[in-house]
Amino acid sequence: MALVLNAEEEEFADSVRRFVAERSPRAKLRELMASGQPYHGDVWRQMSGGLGLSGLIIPAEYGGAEAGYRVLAVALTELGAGLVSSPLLAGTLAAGVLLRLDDKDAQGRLLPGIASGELIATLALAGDVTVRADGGTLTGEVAPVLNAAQAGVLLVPALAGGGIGVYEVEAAAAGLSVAAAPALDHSRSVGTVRLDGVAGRPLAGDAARALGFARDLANLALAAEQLGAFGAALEMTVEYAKIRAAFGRPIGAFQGVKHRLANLRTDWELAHAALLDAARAADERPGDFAAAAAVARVSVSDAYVAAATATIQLHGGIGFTWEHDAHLYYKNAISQNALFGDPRAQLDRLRTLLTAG
Amino acid sequence: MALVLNAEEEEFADSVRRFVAERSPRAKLRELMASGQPYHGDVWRQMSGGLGLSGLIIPAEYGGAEAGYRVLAVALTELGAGLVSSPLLAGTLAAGVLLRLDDKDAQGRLLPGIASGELIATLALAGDVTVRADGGTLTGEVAPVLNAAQAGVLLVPALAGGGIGVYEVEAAAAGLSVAAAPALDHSRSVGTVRLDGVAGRPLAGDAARALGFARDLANLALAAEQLGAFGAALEMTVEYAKIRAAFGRPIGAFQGVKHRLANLRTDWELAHAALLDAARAADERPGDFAAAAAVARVSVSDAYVAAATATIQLHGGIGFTWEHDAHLYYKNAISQNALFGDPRAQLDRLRTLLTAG
Amino acid sequence: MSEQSVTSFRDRARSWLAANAPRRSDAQEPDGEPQAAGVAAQREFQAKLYDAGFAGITWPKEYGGQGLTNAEQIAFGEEARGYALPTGVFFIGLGMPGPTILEMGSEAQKKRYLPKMLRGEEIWCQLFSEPAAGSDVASLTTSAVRDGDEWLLNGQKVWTSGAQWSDYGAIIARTDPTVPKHNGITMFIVDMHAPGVTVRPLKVATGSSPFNEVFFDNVRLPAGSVIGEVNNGWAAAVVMLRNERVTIGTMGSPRTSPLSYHSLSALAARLGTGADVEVARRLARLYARERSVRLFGQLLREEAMAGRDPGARGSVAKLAGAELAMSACEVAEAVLGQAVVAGGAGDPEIDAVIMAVIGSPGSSVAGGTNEIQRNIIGERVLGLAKDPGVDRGTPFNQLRVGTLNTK
Amino acid sequence: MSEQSVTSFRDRARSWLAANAPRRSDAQEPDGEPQAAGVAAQREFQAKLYDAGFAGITWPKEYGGQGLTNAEQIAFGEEARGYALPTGVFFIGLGMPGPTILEMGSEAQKKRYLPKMLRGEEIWCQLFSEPAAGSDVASLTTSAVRDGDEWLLNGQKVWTSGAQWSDYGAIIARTDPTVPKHNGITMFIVDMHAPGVTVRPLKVATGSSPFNEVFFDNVRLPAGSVIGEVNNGWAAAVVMLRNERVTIGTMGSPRTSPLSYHSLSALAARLGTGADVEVARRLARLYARERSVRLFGQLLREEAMAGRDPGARGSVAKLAGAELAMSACEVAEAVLGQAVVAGGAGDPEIDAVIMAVIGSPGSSVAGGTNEIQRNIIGERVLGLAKDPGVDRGTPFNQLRVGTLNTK
Repeated sequence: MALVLNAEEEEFADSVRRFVAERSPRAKLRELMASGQPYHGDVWRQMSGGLGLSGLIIPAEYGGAEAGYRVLAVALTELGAGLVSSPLLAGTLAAGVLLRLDDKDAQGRLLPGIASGELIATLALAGDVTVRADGGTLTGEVAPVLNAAQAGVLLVPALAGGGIGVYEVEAAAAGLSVAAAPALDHSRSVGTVRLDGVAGRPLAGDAARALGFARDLANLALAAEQLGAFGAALEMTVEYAKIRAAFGRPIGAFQGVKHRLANLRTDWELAHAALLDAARAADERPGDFAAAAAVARVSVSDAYVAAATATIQLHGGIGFTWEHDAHLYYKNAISQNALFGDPRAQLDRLRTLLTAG
Repeated sequence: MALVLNAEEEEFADSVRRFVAERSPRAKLRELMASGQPYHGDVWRQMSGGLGLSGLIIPAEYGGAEAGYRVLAVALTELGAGLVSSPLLAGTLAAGVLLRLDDKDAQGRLLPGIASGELIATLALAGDVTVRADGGTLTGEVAPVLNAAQAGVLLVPALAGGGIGVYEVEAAAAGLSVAAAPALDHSRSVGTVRLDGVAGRPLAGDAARALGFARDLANLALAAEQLGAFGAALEMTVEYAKIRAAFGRPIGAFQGVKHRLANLRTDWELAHAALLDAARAADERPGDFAAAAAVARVSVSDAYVAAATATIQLHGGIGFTWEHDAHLYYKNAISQNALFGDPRAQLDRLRTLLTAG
Repeated sequence: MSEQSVTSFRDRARSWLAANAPRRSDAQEPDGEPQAAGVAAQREFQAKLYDAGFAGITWPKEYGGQGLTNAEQIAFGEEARGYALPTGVFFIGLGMPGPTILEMGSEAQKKRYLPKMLRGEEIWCQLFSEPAAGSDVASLTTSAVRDGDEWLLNGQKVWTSGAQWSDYGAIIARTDPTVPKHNGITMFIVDMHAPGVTVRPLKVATGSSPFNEVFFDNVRLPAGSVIGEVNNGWAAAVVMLRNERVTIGTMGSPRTSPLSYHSLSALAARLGTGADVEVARRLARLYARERSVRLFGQLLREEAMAGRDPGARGSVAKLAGAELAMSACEVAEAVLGQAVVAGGAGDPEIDAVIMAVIGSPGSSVAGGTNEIQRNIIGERVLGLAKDPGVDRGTPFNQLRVGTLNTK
Repeated sequence: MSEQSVTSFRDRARSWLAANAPRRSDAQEPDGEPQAAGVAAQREFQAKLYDAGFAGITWPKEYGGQGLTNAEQIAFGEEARGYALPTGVFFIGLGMPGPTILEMGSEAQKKRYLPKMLRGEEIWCQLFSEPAAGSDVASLTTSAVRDGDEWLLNGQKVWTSGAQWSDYGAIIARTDPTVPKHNGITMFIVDMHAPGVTVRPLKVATGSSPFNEVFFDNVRLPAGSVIGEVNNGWAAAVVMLRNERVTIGTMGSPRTSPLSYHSLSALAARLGTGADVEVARRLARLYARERSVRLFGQLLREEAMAGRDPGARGSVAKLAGAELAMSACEVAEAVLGQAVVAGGAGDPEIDAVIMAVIGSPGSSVAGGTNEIQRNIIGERVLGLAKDPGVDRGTPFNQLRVGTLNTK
């Protein structure tokens, strides 16, 4: 039941934080923006192979670290703080679905590659499922899909008859086309997936349940990334408020600035507590996980947008320049907010959970 | 098209303001609260007979001042500022409905009494119409109804067959019962009207159109009262922020207080402009009146609640005492917000108007 | 401490509570203070609690406590969560004056007052707030003037909870007006039954009187009344205020509070207003906010248990709690819809919600305004520069205070 | 003025505009500044406007104006509302430096500069903002040092609109750093083509470069460049800043702005996101807010026409406009839904909305932050006490400025 991180978790957080500072500082993101690459291959190899982040929730039998969701949340918080671009979220969601399905064959075939980072996998889920499966072939369009253009395998939810299924689709499959989009968030790579009679392998297991879990996992993972980025944007602003002077005083001495930052810190503390709770619930209280993850996501989403807005505004003119990192956080905040269900959708979902519970 | 008040309107505003200060200061409201009376009969006689406020929108042929809606808005703003308790709004809405119906007989019978203030009339409208008219008798319940317990005549909208009608009901009619409610707003008198086979006289004319106008008129009238009260609550707070010291300074010197008051003043200015526009629209642009009145109401409602909340909070402990007038405004703000359609209902209505227009 | 001893303490608490304490009911709890009629019963219950070894769990044995650790205290709190312990009148004494006397009081004070406090024999209140001081607590004007070994107390306090049934109070008064405001304040113990003490109920916006004004007219404080040192009372007051903030902030609102998600969603279902999508979302957001505030309180407690000082983050809890209450008011207004106009009209559930809405803006000020909390968070949590206060170096008697010196 | 002459002026304007000016289209207007390619065309149009007697309507005839009254000016504005006059590059010059030279400039300056400004022969910019000054405009560090009758200008300005095609600029520079900051500032005319002036486009968060940085490296200002008096430039700057605020605040966002109710409700209908009740209500609220901001602007203009000085209430308009833009951003996010993630992905309408959302927090700072406006409203509209500034009496060279003196 404890919310506070234990010593091991703290240590792990430190190691990820060091990794971000040393191997993937924000200057790396500027390189990606200039080159048009979705992420740095070497950074990804270090994250996955070196730190093992790609296999945190994957059982040891498939080559994963089997470290659990609390540790995953810790890692994503640090990566989010650094706006590290990688296919980790895509692969984690794909792994989450595979783990909740009941397809030993697919698990054995895909999880080891996801765990090692060699296989880029993604889950083609966005809003309501509209792809149709007809006699084993899939037709429809899904957007936005994380790392769609880099994925070697896509897990595609599709409607078949009266029910829903999850299908494994190879990137090279005939009839599949992927169009990369100019993601608003420079640290995110997304694309549109079009399926025109694509052969998909149906995966065994309760697809509705697995996809429900994927949405909860997306909430947890995004909340972690958002909380990390929220904290980083806020810290950047607080530090600036200490050194920037106006009217003969550091601007942080003015209540107009001080109180706004205090409000944001308060929001951050609440969102932080909610995230810790959701991560614990994933490991320890599965029945409460959906509600806890929705609470974490709802607690952080709009507050992070407000924080990123403040980061631009309280930096004054300089916060509006391309060279300053404030806009990276602002774009990230707005984009994160819309992924896998915006705040309104999350509240609708939470309300349903509460009324049912 | 001019929004600014002309000299005549300014002068009229001054005279109503003086009337409130001299004849119905807030001490009078304290008397009502102690006595349980809904309003002061003498104040009402001076308002109606002396100042002619009860007949502002009533044509001269029925004994009214025929002064129009701009002047009505000016008067209600000042009365709202002083939290003056009276049956003016009830009678004005009843008059508005009568004027938009096409029943010369009823107009001739009722309007002179309303104009002189001798007849207390009210409109039994609250939310959707649910009273049913069956063979000339009315059955149902309406709440809250303004000055229900004091009204000599009630105009009751009711469903008859597929349509809607407005019925004139005498206070003494058999089967009619009125229960006064302990209104949250100490300056308002409301009650529940129950009709159990009450004989009602159907009024000729387009009832749906007349009731639509009544809702717009309610928006205009309430927006005016709210704006006046908003201004008074804000002014009270600003004055206090000038004379109350903390940490060696007037509290208004602190940005935490100063900026909150500046935001409220900004909201007030916008709501004020919107009210001026709505009042002009009522007189000059009937096709735009519904939207203009909804904009005025939406602009003032929540902002006034925020202002009244600030009035309590920025007065510190003293603003929470029964003796201080802050709570009178807060209760008024919350109650006004819910009368004749809360902000959500207003926004729904406005959206419909905009989409249709 | 051994883990085993905590477990056995917990077991003992569980069975004692089951046998002796009333369960928390799901029904609406009465708002505000216990009625005088209940005070005797509360004294009795506190005595039973004491006899069973559950009063003053972490206080030293020589002053009537149990001499145990935070672990036992938390274990008891967890076990007691499902019970409505009738000990409200002791809440302030045991939470604020008690620990302060324990830390700063003389040996004689500790021996004289603490055991009786724990046994429920004497009820305490805290006398800090003044009409002219408000948020700027340190600008208080109640004065204590030395008269031989004794002191003569004059002035007025306000917003004093429980003054009407208190036997003693911890009061701060100005003992040197010629030095800057923080340096001339002393904390005293005052006998609330002494001649010259007048307690008057204070009627608030809701129409009820949950607080008091207390007047001191030449009240004689005997020798030995000073807590800590003369003119060093502000340090003690700061500790008390900080405790108060953490307490207010982390209490959370019970499920049964009229402004809780639980209550409001039930009311929305009954009134039909919850069918509106936006109202339903606001309720869900209220749930999320309520839960996150509660979780943050839990996190602070866990950190405290792990030996980390929550420090100024208690102000985060206090601010979050006050803002939760205000946002709950907005949700309540949406849920009530037109029902708010008629002021409840006899429906007790609606009445309770309306009274809570009316009370919230005022209550949010108690324990320090939001502005004060934001200053504390900005300066002590975020490390932002302080406001260049003009009042820190100025002798108190040259300072603008309240609304007195401005006309 | 007679009412008749205004009517005939209005009639003349109406027919001239109908014959010569392009109508405002309902299509998306290009965001930001006119392209350099359009500058020549704008010069041409301004000359036609001048020849027809519609430039400098209220300016004196001896400086190229029409010598008419506010009534004619307003009549022209009303008639021009339906047209998109291609005169954007003259907006700043005619709105700010022009009136200032008119009021405070020397006779020689008025004769030399104003007619050419009105005829579209010379484009002007305004050089106030500096990187280290920000909201505290008066803490500028660009310096002008006397050299005989001339001055030597050094420093950097930023956020300068139109610097790239400007012929002249009105610049404020520090001419005495040993006195308090407001007292050592002078306003000059600077030739933007002079040696030592470097204009660099400044790339902002949206990826575009609507502003410039301007560097001054030993730029020689000839005798007669001072506007008004030496060391009295702050007074002129305040007038200019106030005009700017009223201008920004009362412009309103055109129907065709990507963040207007009009644009967003059309987009919501197309994307289907407007079917959500809450989104629909937010759109309606946006409409109400937009309309009330526009009405307040109208009220201010009416009052000005009636001879009442809007004074500090221009800050109300500025603040309301900035907050309108930020609330429109929130509505836009709700309307866009998932579409925001893919950054427009080639849909020009969505692209325009996203760019507007990205640009809004930064744009809201232009013309003074919301905090500055709130201070002005609090102090000059409501009459609240001023912040006890530490910077008013201190010589500028002993003051903390920007982030320079803090390391």
